[in-house]
Amino acid sequence: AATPEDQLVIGVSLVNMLSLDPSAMSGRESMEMNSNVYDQLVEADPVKLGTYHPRLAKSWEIADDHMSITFKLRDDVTFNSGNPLTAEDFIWSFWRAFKLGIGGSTLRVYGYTVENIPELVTAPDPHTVVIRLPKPNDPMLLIDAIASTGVLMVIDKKLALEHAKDGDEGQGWLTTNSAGSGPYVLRSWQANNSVILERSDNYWGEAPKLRRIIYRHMPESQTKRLALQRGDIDIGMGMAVSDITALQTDAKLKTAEVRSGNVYYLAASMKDEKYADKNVRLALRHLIDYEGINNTILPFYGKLLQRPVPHGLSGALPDPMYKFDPELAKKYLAEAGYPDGFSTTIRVLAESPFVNIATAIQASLAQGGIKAEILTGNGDQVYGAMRARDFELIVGRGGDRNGSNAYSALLSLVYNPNNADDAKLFTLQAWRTSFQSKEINTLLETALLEPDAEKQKKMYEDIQLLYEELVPSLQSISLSYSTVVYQADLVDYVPHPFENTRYRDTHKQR
Amino acid sequence: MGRFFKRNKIKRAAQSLASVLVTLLLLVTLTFFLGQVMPVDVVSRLVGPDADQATYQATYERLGLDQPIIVQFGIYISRMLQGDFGTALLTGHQVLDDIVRVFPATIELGTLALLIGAGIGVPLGVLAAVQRNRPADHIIRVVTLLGHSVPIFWIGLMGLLLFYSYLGWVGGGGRVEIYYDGLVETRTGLLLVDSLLAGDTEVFWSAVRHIILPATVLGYASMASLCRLTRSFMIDQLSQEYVTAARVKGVSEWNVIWHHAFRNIRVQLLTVIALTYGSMLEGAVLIETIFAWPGFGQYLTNNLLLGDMNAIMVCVLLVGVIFITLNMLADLLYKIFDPRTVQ
Amino acid sequence: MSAQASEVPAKRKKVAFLDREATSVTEAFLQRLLVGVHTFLSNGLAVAGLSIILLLIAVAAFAPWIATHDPNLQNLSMALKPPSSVNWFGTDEYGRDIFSRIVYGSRVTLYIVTLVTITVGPIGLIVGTVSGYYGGTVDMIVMRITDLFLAFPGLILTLTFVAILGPGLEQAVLAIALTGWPAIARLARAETMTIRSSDYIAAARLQGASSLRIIFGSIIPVCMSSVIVRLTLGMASVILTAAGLGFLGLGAQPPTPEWGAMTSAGREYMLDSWWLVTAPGVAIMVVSLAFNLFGDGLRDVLDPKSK
Amino acid sequence: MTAISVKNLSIVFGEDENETKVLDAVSFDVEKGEVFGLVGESGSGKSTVLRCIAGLYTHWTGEILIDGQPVGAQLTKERCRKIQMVFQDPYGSLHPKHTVQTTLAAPLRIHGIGDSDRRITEVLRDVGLAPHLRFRYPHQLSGGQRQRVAIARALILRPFILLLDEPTSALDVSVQAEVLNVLSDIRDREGLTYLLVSHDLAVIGHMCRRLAVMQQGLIEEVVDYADLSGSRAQKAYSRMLFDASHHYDRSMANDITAARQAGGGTVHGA
Amino acid sequence: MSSTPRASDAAAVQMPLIEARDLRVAFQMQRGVFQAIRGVSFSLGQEKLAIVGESGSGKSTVGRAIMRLNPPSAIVTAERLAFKDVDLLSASRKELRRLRGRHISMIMQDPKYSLNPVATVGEQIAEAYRTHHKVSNREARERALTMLEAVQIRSPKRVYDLYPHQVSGGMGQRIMIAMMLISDPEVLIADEPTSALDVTVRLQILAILDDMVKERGLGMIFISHDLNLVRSFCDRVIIMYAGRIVETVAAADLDNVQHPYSRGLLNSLPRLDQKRDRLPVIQRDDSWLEAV
Ligand SMILES: Nc1ncnc2c1ncn2[C@@H]1O[C@H](COP(=O)(O)OP(=O)(O)OP(=O)(O)O)[C@@H](O)[C@H]1O
Ligand SMILES: Nc1ncnc2c1ncn2[C@@H]1O[C@H](COP(=O)(O)OP(=O)(O)OP(=O)(O)O)[C@@H](O)[C@H]1O
Ligand SMILES: [Mg+2]
Ligand SMILES: [Mg+2]
Repeated sequence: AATPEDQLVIGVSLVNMLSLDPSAMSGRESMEMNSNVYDQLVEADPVKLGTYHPRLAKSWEIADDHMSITFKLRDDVTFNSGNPLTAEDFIWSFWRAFKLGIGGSTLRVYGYTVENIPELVTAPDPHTVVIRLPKPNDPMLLIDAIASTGVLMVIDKKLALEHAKDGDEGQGWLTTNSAGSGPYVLRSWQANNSVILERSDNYWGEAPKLRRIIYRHMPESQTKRLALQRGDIDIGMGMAVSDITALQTDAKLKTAEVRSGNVYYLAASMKDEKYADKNVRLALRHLIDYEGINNTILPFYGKLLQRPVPHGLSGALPDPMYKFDPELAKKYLAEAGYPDGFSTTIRVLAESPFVNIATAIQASLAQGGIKAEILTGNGDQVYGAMRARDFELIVGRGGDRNGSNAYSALLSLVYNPNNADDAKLFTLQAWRTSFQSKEINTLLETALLEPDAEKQKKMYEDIQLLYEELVPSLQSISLSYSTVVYQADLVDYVPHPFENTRYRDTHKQR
Repeated sequence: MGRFFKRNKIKRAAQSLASVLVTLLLLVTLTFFLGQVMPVDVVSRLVGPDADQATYQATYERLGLDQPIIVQFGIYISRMLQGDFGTALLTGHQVLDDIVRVFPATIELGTLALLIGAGIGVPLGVLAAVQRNRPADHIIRVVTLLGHSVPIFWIGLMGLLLFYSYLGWVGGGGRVEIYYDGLVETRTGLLLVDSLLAGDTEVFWSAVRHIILPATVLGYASMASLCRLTRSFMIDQLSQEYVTAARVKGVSEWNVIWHHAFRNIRVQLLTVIALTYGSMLEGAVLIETIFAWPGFGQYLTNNLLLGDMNAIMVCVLLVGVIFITLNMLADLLYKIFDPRTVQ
Repeated sequence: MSAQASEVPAKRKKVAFLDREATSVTEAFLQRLLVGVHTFLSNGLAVAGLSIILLLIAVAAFAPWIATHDPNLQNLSMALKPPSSVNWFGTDEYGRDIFSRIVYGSRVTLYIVTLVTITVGPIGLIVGTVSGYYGGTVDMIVMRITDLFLAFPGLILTLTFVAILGPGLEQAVLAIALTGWPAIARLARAETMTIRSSDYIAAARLQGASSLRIIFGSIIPVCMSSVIVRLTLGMASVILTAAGLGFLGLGAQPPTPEWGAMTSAGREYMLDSWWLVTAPGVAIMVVSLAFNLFGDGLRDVLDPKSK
Repeated sequence: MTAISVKNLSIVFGEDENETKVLDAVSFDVEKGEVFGLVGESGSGKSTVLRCIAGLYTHWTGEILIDGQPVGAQLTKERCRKIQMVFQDPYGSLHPKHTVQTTLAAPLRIHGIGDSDRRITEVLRDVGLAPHLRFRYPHQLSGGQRQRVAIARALILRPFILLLDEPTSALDVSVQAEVLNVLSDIRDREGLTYLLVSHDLAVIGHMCRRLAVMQQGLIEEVVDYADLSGSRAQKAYSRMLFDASHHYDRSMANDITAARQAGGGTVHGA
Repeated sequence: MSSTPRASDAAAVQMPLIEARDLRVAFQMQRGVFQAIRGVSFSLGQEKLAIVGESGSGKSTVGRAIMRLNPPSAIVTAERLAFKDVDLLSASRKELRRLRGRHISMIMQDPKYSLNPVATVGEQIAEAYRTHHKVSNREARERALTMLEAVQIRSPKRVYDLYPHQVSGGMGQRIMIAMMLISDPEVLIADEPTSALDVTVRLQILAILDDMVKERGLGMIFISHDLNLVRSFCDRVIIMYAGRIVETVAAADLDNVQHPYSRGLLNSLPRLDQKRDRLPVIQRDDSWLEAV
């Protein structure tokens, strides 16, 4: 049974959907939904990375000292409630995200706090916003953050405060209601069942063609597959490799692969005596079957990547093409004093494809003489151990989620200013794996502030080569992609790498 | 004498009520403290794995997790006694609202499954007992055991593949075609009933098409145990002297089986069925996952894995109340239907 | 004992031994055992069940000789190959030989089954008999606790248990045991309550036997048979529950070739590569069928009620 | 010398609305070496009296003296060695999974008595059981043989009082004769005291000189058997019991029915 | 097998109600076949015929063979086994059901186990009637009440609605009798109907049975092992041993039986009137197993 022409049905697992409040949300699904309910100042191009389009902001200007950005807002925008959208709403939303104490990690790193926002973010007039940087930084990174993080979506201050309770800034109400200016409004959210977005009658722009967008909770990939084949859903997200493969032959369906900035990696803790030895890390590097993992386990979900900066970004280098080579690895192990290998543990999420990668690595490690026991667990157990820096090996996924620039990627993977346990630099994978190179730190700090793009690019490349040579504790295997399968009759459907997919132009052609 | 009798009745009722309350309290306490040792970290769920320490700490305090456990427990209990079951930590929804929605979905599925399971399993069990150790018995054993020993998701997916994908006889995931969702007013929460009450036959048939397969699969799984229990109960009864006595009277075999022997196992069977029903609440998780059924089993399991204690507590309490209610109901059934317990 | 029986002996040799008068407790026991075995053996289906179980044990014991491949050897280029003369049951998503994994998996299955039996059986038996024998307050308290365990969602217990001990097969199985004993305890208790008032227990008490002696010497041996029968009949669900836990990542850890984990891992590929789920699924089914048939046969031998 | 002296023995079962007084101030004495009979219709409390004396019930009130010594409610090892009991149903009083040997050896082990092999051989001979039956399970024995095993079990601790609760009512006439003979022989040899319950007056008559007639938890009277058979019993009830045991007689049946109808219904409630 | 003539039919008076010739019953056992009845012949007229013998001699098996109620493992053969002119061995299931209860009935030993615990006693009696007569529930109820009265139950209306566990043993046995006689059968098999009862109650039950036989003129097979009772209650006595009849005598001549087994049975009974030091025990003889 085909879905109605003016409704879009999306099959997706809503298990990890936590909140629909833009300031509190985390997770891909909420991000996508809110991208259709709320507006941002600027939007990132879904295809051309590093390109930003005006949205609420007609234009923007970076100050010469690179210490502030001035946005000129449109003056014709109203919220769906009818309230006009002004600079005040943006500033309040910005502040609110920090007030509620959730989200906003990136902006925190840039130096914003709930205290300094009122003085750093100002509105000279109702349609102008000036954002100053708390400390020297690359202003493009801030623009990127505005486009890609939900916390800077603009909330209808008046409406939200009408529903505020006990100083929660309307959070309770916003969990199941929306106060945005986007083309859709949140009609209902039933945990573990569905989220329904309804076309707004008060939308300031051109009315979208689809009347409703329905996210239906379908945890089981094969159920989604059958539903896609029967036309009961229009889009299937998060499907298993085998199901996507099978659907490739169906002419009624199309597939879109969307890249992200996360990498699949094998990480070792350098606090562990074994992995503190460079030779052991070298052995690890050659005990991964990169090709097999990418071709068999990760088609549709990963593409080979052996360096920290994703391909296609300015500053990226071609892969060094490490190969699975047990003999070489054994040599390194022998040099390290482990001619007969050793025993270790691999922590990994009990989910596909993580377990699958871990199992593959377990087998390849065994060929080098390393006997690894797999310990599966949920996110808290696996990444909790990593945050506590108490593990041996971990197979995981991480990095800069959006992957829109080389700096963020390097920051999250190679930078570690303080290698002490109590520094608690959770966001830095290098800290988590106890990897520290003063030289890299300095290089990265300098590169960030380098105004010359060419020079900056060269510096990013140098960092990577140096990193390579030091043999890092984290070996990336693959750049993470997500793949959606959708009905061929969908027009103007462009999945967005930042989970910012917008449906305002999407429609069906039957 | 009469007054004495009554006072005893009241005393007994009070006693059983007290013991129920104690069990529930124990249940809540146990859950709460088990929650403390459970390896799930709600805060990191909320803030995401890459959050920094400050964010983490802020959320930690916002949830009141920095208080001593005893204080947290006290606060929780006192709120609960006031009828405030709180909001789910992670989704911010009112837990009670969620339960009111997911619970009827499972009740609807479970009830139909049980009707199917018992409706087929019990007669098969009787047949197996009558035909004990003859081919029919063996065939029934194998067929029902299949339902017991084949992974339920296998049957579920194969059912979907055949009846939904190839034949198109039944609906796919969910309780109803999604675009019908929310079209009928929720009165009982049971979609089949609500749609009929609203007179919306289109929604009703859509709901029927969606429930029939998962209910059958779930029913098949419970059929095995019901069938085997019926069989062994019946075998016990058929060897009783009163069965011979009935035959002596010239009563037909059909009546001997159904009016005499079966009548004696009715209550026993109802007890078993009641308990099977109770275990379906939780046991339906896999079926609910495969059929994207927004039910209680999935809700409980998800919240468990996410570590949302507020939601878990209410679920556990609900399961406890249901289990105890079913138990008491079974006792009551004995009292009403088994003349041997009548004073 | 009147001697009018004109029995036509079916098997002369066996009858000869069985008709001989026992001259020691052991011999008497042996004779009884033989009669039981004979009853059991004359039940064709039960024998079939037993044969499968024996086969399972044999396969487990000789796994290295039976398996055609290393069960954990991956070959990603050989992934998801259908059954062939090389890979009899095909290969899984890592290119491992499913037949060999099933062969080695029989060890895990046996291990689970044994572990559950030796934990659930004794705990349930002792709790049930003690509570049934003493009655009164002891009984009330114990039954409240069993109720609590029965009313408690098993998954929570399992999660907690795994939290304390870490993930792994043993922990999962112990968690199953933890949720499994109340049922056995109830069974044992019900039976104890009927036995408790029997004359032979009264006689034992009159001889000055202590409660402990009565419970262990007189009551448990009687309850044992129905508990054993119940345990064997429940094997199938134990195997499946273990599989379900594996599904949540709480059971056997990879690459252990546990059948349940194999079915749930293979689930993803089920629609295209039917052999992934079918082969271990059939194995589970055959073994649980075997345990059921065996249990039914045992019931005929051990359980006087069904005779 | 009295072996057993029971004074005002009362016992109540059940609680609240189910409460029933099963024994109501029962008193009687049994002389040493005597076979004392206890008769009465079903449910009159005969078995209950025996169980109280044996120590199987602990919540009775009144007084029980064994061998002149008052005994408490609790079952002590000492008491076990003085009094033993044989139960009515030979099919239910032997442990189904214990051989004769195991059954007989257990009490010896409990009381730390050695030399069990000889003791068992002896006691088996005393009750007339062939030695080859020693390793059999109860289900391999006939009813009469089982009852002998039960008697042997009661005798193995060498008590001097034996409580017999309808020891032959589940047995065939021909087997009954054998068992009664065994009991007589043992008593002659060992000088035991028997308290014999039966509702078969012929059996009581065969074994006892004196007997107590019970009805609904009360002792109607204690009479000599000779008086009872000579129609010299005090109570009409005792006489009726005796007459009814005699043979079938239409007019007697009518009398009983008439007496019953005068005396109240036969419908038992709960 | 068209119609079964009633006992009152003058032409059929000479015809025995039950005739058994060379009846044999064997049980299929685990290890071979066990011959329980090995060639029993007798006939029953309108009389009280007793079958006595020790436990396991096959008394009940004979009774059940007539009702054709042996378990499936039993192999029943006979030269002739007939109710009047109906051959019981070749009768169809349907025919047997018509006979059971309507023409041949059986009272079982223990009312406690022979009444359905979850149906009222009245219902069970009425059912027996309704099984064979197309009548309204009301009429069946009336019938049952009359029958309860006939077995001397004083307030039938009240008893009708009682459940088996609410009635005493004696009353239960009367209810059994009412249930088995409500269809006015011609043959009644009573399998130790009084052995679970007290002596006084036993007398009453026997009196009721006696009246029924006298009033309705039915033939009764009375299975028992109590020789004293049989002597005063029955007309003729069959003594069985090991699946065979060793002797058939008139009840009055019971004291003059010849066979050593019969004598043994008689002697081993304790007597109310005479005191003996030892009770004689039956000394079995292998030759008894052979045909007499
Ligand atoms: N444990 C008990 N709980 C409640 N009532 C009991 C218990 N034991 C015996 N009674 C009741 O006490 C009464 C006397 O029982 P008892 O067994 O002593 O009778 P009896 O004279 O031995 O009868 P019978 O001849 O049938 O053996 C009966 O009404 C019985 O129901
Ligand atoms: N269903 C059966 N299967 C096997 N053997 C049986 C079966 N029924 C009876 N028998 C055997 O047949 C023989 C006669 O049994 P039956 O019940 O007729 O004896 P009975 O004379 O009625 O004895 P009792 O006085 O103990 O009731 C016994 O040896 C018995 O073991
Ligand atoms: Mg008694
Ligand atoms: Mg009999």
